[in-house]
Order: sequence, then structure tokens, then C-alpha cells
Amino acid sequence: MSNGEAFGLIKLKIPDTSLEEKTRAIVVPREGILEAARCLTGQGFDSLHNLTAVDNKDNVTLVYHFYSMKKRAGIVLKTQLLPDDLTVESVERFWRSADWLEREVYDLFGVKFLNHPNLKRILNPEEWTIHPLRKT
Amino acid sequence: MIKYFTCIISGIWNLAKGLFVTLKNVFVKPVTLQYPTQKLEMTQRYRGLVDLYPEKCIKCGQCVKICPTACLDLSVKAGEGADKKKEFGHFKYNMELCCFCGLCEQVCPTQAIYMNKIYEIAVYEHGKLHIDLLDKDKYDEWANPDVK
Amino acid sequence: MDDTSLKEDIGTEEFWVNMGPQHPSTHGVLRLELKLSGETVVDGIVHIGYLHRSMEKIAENRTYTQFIPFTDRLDYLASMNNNLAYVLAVEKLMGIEVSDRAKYIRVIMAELGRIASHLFGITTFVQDLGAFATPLFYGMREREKIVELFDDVCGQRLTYNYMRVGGVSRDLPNGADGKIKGIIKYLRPKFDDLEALFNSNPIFTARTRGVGVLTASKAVNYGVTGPNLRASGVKWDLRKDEPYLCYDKFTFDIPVGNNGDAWDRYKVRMDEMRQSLRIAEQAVLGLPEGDPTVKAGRIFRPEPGETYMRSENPRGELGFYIVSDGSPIPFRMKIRSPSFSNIAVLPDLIRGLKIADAVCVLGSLDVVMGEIDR
Amino acid sequence: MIIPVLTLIIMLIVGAVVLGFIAVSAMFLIWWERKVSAHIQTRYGPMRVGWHGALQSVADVIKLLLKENITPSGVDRLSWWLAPFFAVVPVVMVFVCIPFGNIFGIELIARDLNIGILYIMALTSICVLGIFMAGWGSNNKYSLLGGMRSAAQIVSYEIPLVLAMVTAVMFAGSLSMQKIVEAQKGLWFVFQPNMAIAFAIFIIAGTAEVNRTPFDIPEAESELVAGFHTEYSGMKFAMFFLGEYTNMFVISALAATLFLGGWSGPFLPPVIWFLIKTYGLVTFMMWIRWTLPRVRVDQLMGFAWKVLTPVSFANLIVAGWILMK
Repeated sequence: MSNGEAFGLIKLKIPDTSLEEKTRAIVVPREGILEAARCLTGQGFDSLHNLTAVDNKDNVTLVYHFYSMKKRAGIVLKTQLLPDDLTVESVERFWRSADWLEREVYDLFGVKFLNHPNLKRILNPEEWTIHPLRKT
Repeated sequence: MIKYFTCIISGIWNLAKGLFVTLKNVFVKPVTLQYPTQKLEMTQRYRGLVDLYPEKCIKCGQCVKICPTACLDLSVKAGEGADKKKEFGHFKYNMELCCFCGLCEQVCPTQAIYMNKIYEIAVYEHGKLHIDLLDKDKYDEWANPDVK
Repeated sequence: MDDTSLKEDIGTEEFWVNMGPQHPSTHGVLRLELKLSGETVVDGIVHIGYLHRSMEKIAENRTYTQFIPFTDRLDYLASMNNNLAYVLAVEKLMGIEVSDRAKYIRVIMAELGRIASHLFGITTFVQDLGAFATPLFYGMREREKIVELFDDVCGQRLTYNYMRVGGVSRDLPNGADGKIKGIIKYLRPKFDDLEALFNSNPIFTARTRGVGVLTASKAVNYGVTGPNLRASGVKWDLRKDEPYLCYDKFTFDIPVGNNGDAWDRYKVRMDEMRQSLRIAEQAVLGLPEGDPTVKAGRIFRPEPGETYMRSENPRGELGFYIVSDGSPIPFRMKIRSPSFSNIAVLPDLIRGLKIADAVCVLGSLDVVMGEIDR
Repeated sequence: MIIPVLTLIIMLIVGAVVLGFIAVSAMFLIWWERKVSAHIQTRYGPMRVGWHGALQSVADVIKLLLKENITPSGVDRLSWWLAPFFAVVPVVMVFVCIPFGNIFGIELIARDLNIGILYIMALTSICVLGIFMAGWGSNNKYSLLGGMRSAAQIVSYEIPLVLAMVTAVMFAGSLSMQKIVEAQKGLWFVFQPNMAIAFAIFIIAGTAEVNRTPFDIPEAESELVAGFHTEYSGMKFAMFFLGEYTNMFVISALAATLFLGGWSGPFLPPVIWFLIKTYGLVTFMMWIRWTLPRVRVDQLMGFAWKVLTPVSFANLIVAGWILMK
């Protein structure tokens, strides 16, 4: 399954989805992340390989790398958050690997994952108030 | 019952196999060195402390630019001679920061900066970690000055 | 005295034990909080971050070449492989093609690095089981041959900084291929010795079989990769499934476990070392001529864009996600380290085991704190 | 008046000789263990102090003697202070009836008790008290776990140990150590099939009794840091060390006496024979230690109750049947 096919499927569920030109990444709106995750688990993407964020100054982009061991395919999913409202639904209920990866993103970028079971700082001391990888 | 005893006997046999391996190694010559008296010879390409041939240096500053930890500090002034050849202001090497990556050595166009074979780099005074590369005798008092 | 008051009087109490950051078997500065009921682990919490150096922030202030020495410090037992993973990512971002000789040298170095890392991983694991120091010393002795070769080739014994974007820093020295063949010949019987020490040892098998079973679906769900994933029975190896360099030219097998217990994780590593020897042997026999080196001083300015490249490290899949904005330094770099995902599964595995088994499971996962904390 | 004084003087001399021997033997064993482990691991081991590091243990003892005596806050003072002594004193007392052989007709045994074996059995079980007190008194969770493990382990391994000893006693027909040695003048006990089994059981249970790998769970380095002696340092730690190595010597000496004919042997003087056998067994225990991994605590108990105890009991019954015949 290529990015294009997965895009088609997600597009059906979430009309706001777009495909990034250069990287062929699927960009979903923030509200649609759970729907997209449900769609992807249904398609056999059983591994959330990597989750990270990029601070583009005007927005913070979350980048999810999914792989499917059975289909031997991988896709990239992105969602953009505005700096004044860094909250997004956690996908921990679909992929347990998201637990630590989301904690790391929270620690380094301050993105709050809603409904995360244990959203605490993971690398930095808990009493810190800053998020070191933010550019602003 | 038979299984119980065969289990015990095969267990003992397999333990004995492991014991034999260790016994075999008792008769192997020890591979370690008696360190301060015996020393390992450093290889041809060993990356020890940064050293400099001042006469070869063309003061291009590439080593300073590529150093990932900014441990080299070079200042250049215009020469007083007629050809206005560049001259050293200072060339300092901060060994505290150095990560011994060897990039300076590889980037140098004239092989002026190189890494010597000194590996015993503990000193008693903090100041000695800041090394003046232009000083000819800078490494003479180090642990093994004969290995240069 | 009735029953309830008796229970209150001599009732048992669960207690928390703090294991680490200074503890003989936490492989560095991992901290585990274990809730124990007697000898049994009721719950465990993993605390990491004691070795956090913010590599990702450092990367945002270094040029692409300058960051290579820092990758040495991620998984410090497999620096060669980290170097390789990083330069592969930058090459993918830049679209650089590497010469054949450089590819072969990289494969040899990566496979020998894998053996060196697995030797350390297995023997420290056995040390955690209580075979104090002897297997570790054997492993170190065998590893020393590989480290000496690396020392010959690149001049350092731990932090190699050998790979370069577009090639390698230096060609192999004269006689190195003979030396590599010698190492391969030397290592084969030594692996037999190590296997004789552990494989059928009843104590070792009793300690590892059925301990810390990681099922395939759980492993995939947790993002566990590398030998730990293969021990759970998932035949997934990037060298075969998404071949990079010239791995598709070599014949080798992927060892897979059945149960996903500590024994399988040990066995997969042991078998993998033999396969690595096979690959290294084929590579050194087919080593092409040419110049693998590149100029160190070149400044790379990739097009604005991003890339994600992962490669098979000894501990799993090491991925580099690099975002470039066209300048000589990366805009953002994320290091997806295998141990980070592998250790996250630990609390799930040790629940209900004895404290000795918790140590066994931790050892069998073979994590390196340098890349967990980054 | 003369005779009691003379007895007292002889007692003091004997005591001093035994204590001196214990100290020297423990120091030798520590050095020897370091050498054995080093050569198994293809290292040199201590090489600097004296010939091949022979005086290394002396240097270590001096260092331990000069160390500050630290008492952590929160320890249970009484058991904390008494534990090291409880670990050493019973082991030293065992030496009363260990037969070293004879020189010029003088029998080298402090006192040949007619209930020698019983006395030794009683004393070796006291050692566990010291370890448990150390574990309890340290106010440290790791130490406590170590102490608990130790109590469970030593109590369960006592049974096969004693059963194996009883087999030897039955064959010798006496509880006195000298008589047991004399009973083996013709043929060592170990060459009889069911005594060979008893010997194997004795060595295994003895290894467990002295807390050495593969049964070293009370101090399991990789799990419990150092187990019961985590908090101890300086001379108190040295006492535990002394106790451990002396205990090892005692178990080996017992095995040599009960099964390998004690000091009896051809050509060489008896004392030499005794020491060769004992140190040979000690070396064997070291060899095992540096090869095998550690068993888990439940496996350890399972092994004691499911394998060693039934086998030793069956062995005892067979021995009785053979004797009755």
C-alpha cells in the first residue's frame, strides 16, 4: 500500500486531508488524527515506528512514521498544530509505542497529548518548565 | 523416573562441557598487559592529542571551522614583511573540549595539523589542558614524551 | 485471636525498591523502580534521562559532517553502525551515490561492528545471570580483535568517526583484508566455545527459557525492533526487507526465534553473529578496487526537504529523520533509537516475575543508555 | 597447680596456632581465588605485591584495617555490630575437631570430640544467623532480601548436607572425626558407589551452604548489589570475607575428611595429604564459581527439595541396606 492509496482511504473519512507535494506525506487536520489512526490500524499498519515534531516557528508539525510488517509498506502522516494551542489526541490506545514517543515530544516540544495515560517528562527533570527543542 | 535421572545426568554432562571450556582457557597465555610497565603500541592512524607543524601551516583556518566542539582557537595577523605573509597570532588547543574525532587532521590541506600518539592524557593541573600549539616543547612533560 | 487480626498482624507488605541509576546490572544509568512483594515484581517503572545530552539540539547547531562524531556517542558499543546510519540518511537527503568500494567497506565495518556489539550484549547478559566476569572476559577478548582492526583502520577504539557522507574517511590500510579474513577465521571456533558455555548449560537454560515472553503482536505494537523483534518470531530485517548499501548482493539468513523469551533473544544474537561473519566474508572476498574516500571539508547544502532513513543496527532500527531548510546545518533532526522503544516494553515484561528474572529480561533486551537518552 | 596452668598454656598455644592458620589460610585463599579466576579469564591477576602478587592479600587486609568504621544511620545497632562476629565465630569453632593429621606422632587436632560430626553440624547452621542479622540490621532493602534468601537457602540445604554426612558416619560407625579417617585407611569412602553420590551431594549442598555461585543468591551481585553485606565496609566487611573463605575451607576439609580419606594417603606426610585434598576441593569450588551462572531463588529451593533431598534420602536408605546385608 502506497501513500497514495492510504491517502485515498483517509480522504474518504476526513475531507480536509491533503497530500504534501514533495514528501508524499499525508497531512490530516488535528481533529482527524484519531480517525486517521483508526483507519490505518484497520489497514494493517501495526507499528508506529517513529513520532516526532518539528517546530516551524509558525506551527509545530507532528510527524508520524507508520509501518506495516505484513504489507512491508510505510507511510508518513503529518498534522499541524498552532503554537498557542499545542494539544492533540493521543494515539497510545492504538500503538503502545506511542506512549514513550508522545512523552518525549511533550518533554521536548510541550505538545499536550489528550487522553495519554501518563504524560510526564521523560528525558528532562520533571520540575522543568521549558521545552528545549522549541525554537521560539 | 528414568527421565528424572537422565535429566540429572545430562545436566551434569553439560555443566562439565562448560567447565571444560574454562579449564581450556586456564592454559592459554593471558592476553592482558601489565599496563604501566608494558604498553600497547599505538597504531599508525591512532588519534591522540592534536599537534602542529607550525612551519607547514598556511593558516587557512579550515581545522578551526570544522572542529565540532570548537576546541581550536586560531588568530592570524598580517605579517610585517614585504609580502604581507600571514603570521600566527596564537593557536590554542583546548583539550577539555576535544572529542578526538580527527576531522582537523583530515581537513588540513598541508598535513600541518596532525594527531600524535600520546594517549595518557591525565594532568594534575587544569591549566595544562589548554595547550599552546605553537609551543615546541608543549608535550615534553606529558606522561610519555618519547612516544610522539 | 480471630483470623482477620492475625492477618493484620503478620500480613505481608509490598515495598518499592529503587534499582539504579547506580546498580551493577542496569547497563549504565537506567533507573528502575520496582514494586516488590517479597521476591516477586508487582510493578515496574522505568526512569530514563540520566544520560540526556540533547543530541537533537546539538545537531541543529552543527554541519552535517560535524555531527558524525556525535553519532559515535549514541550507541557507544556500535559506533560504526551509528555512523553508517547517519551518513546513509544524509546521503538519501542529498541524493549522493557512493562508490562500490566504499559500500563494501561499509558493509564489512557494519557487520564487524554488529559482532562486536552482540559479543558485548550476550556476555553482559550472561553476567547479569550471575556467571561473574568469565564470559564477559571471553567476549571482550574476542571483541578486542575487531576493535584492534577498527583502531588500525580509523585510529580509535571506541568512537570511530569513520564514515563520511559519500564514502569513508580513509581507505583500508595495507593488509587489512588479510587481517579481516584472519579475524573471521579466528572468531568461528570462539563462537563454538561460547555456545558450549551457555547453550546446553542447564542453569542457563533454566534461567532463560520462558522468561520474559514477548509475543510478536506486542513486540510490533511496542515498536520493538532488531534481534528482540526477530526473537519473537517476526522475520523482519532491513538488510533483507529494505536493502541498503549492497546487502542484496550477499547471501545470508535471518535467524528467527519462536517464543520471544530471553533464551530466544540470546540465541538470535548468537546466530546473527555467525551470519554477520558470512556477510563480512563475502564482502571481503568481493572487495572491489577504487577510491572510497571523500574530502572531509566539504560543506553539504541539501535542498529544503526532509528524509527518514532507517538502518539495521545491532540493537534494532536506528532511524534519522532530518529536515533541511537549505542551509549547511539541519533544521531539525530526530534520532529514532532502537533501545528507546525496546526498553519501553520492559515494565510489561517483568510484571509477575522474580527480581532475578527482571534483571535477566533487562539484560536480554540489551539496551544501551547512550541512545535511549541521546 | 602446675597441671591446670600447663593445660591453659597448651590451650592458648593451640588456639593461637588455629587462629593463625585460619587467617593465613583465608588470605591465601583470597589470593588463590584471584589467581584462579584471572587465569580462567586469561588475565594475570595480582602481580605487583610480592611474587605474583602473593602479598596482595596482606596489603588488602592492612587497607581494610585502616579504613574508617562507618555505621550508617538507621541501622539496628546491636545486630549490625554482632553480625560479622556471628559470621566468623562459628566457623572458627568448627576447627576444634578438624583432623589435620599428625606430625612425629602428635595428632594435629585440637580436641577429638566423640560427637565431632554433630558438633560441626550444629555450628555450621549458626552461620546463617550472622548473615540474617546483617541483612536485617542494615536497614537496607537489598540487604534484607539477601538475608531472607540466605535464611531460606541455608535451612533447606542443611538437610541434604546432613544426610550426606550421615551416610559417611554410618559407614565409619562413629561420630568422631579421627575414627572416620581411620575407617578409610584401606579404601576411601568416595570409591564406593553410593558414597560417591553422597560426596557429590555434599559438595553441591556445601557450595550452597557457603553461598558461592551457582548458589550465591544471598549476595547476588547483579540483583541485590551485594546482598547482606551491602552496607558493610572496612574491618566488618573483612570479617564477612574471612568468614566466607574460612567456611569454604571448612566445607572442603569436611568433604576431604568424610569422603576422601582425610589425612591418610601414601608417601607424603599426613598434613600435606590433608591440605592437598582440601585445597583441591576449594579450587574445584572456585572453578565452578567462575564458570556457571547463578540459579534463581525458586529454582534453588526446588533443586534442594525436589532433587537433592530425595536423592540423598534414597542414598541413605541404600547405604543402610548395604550395611545390614
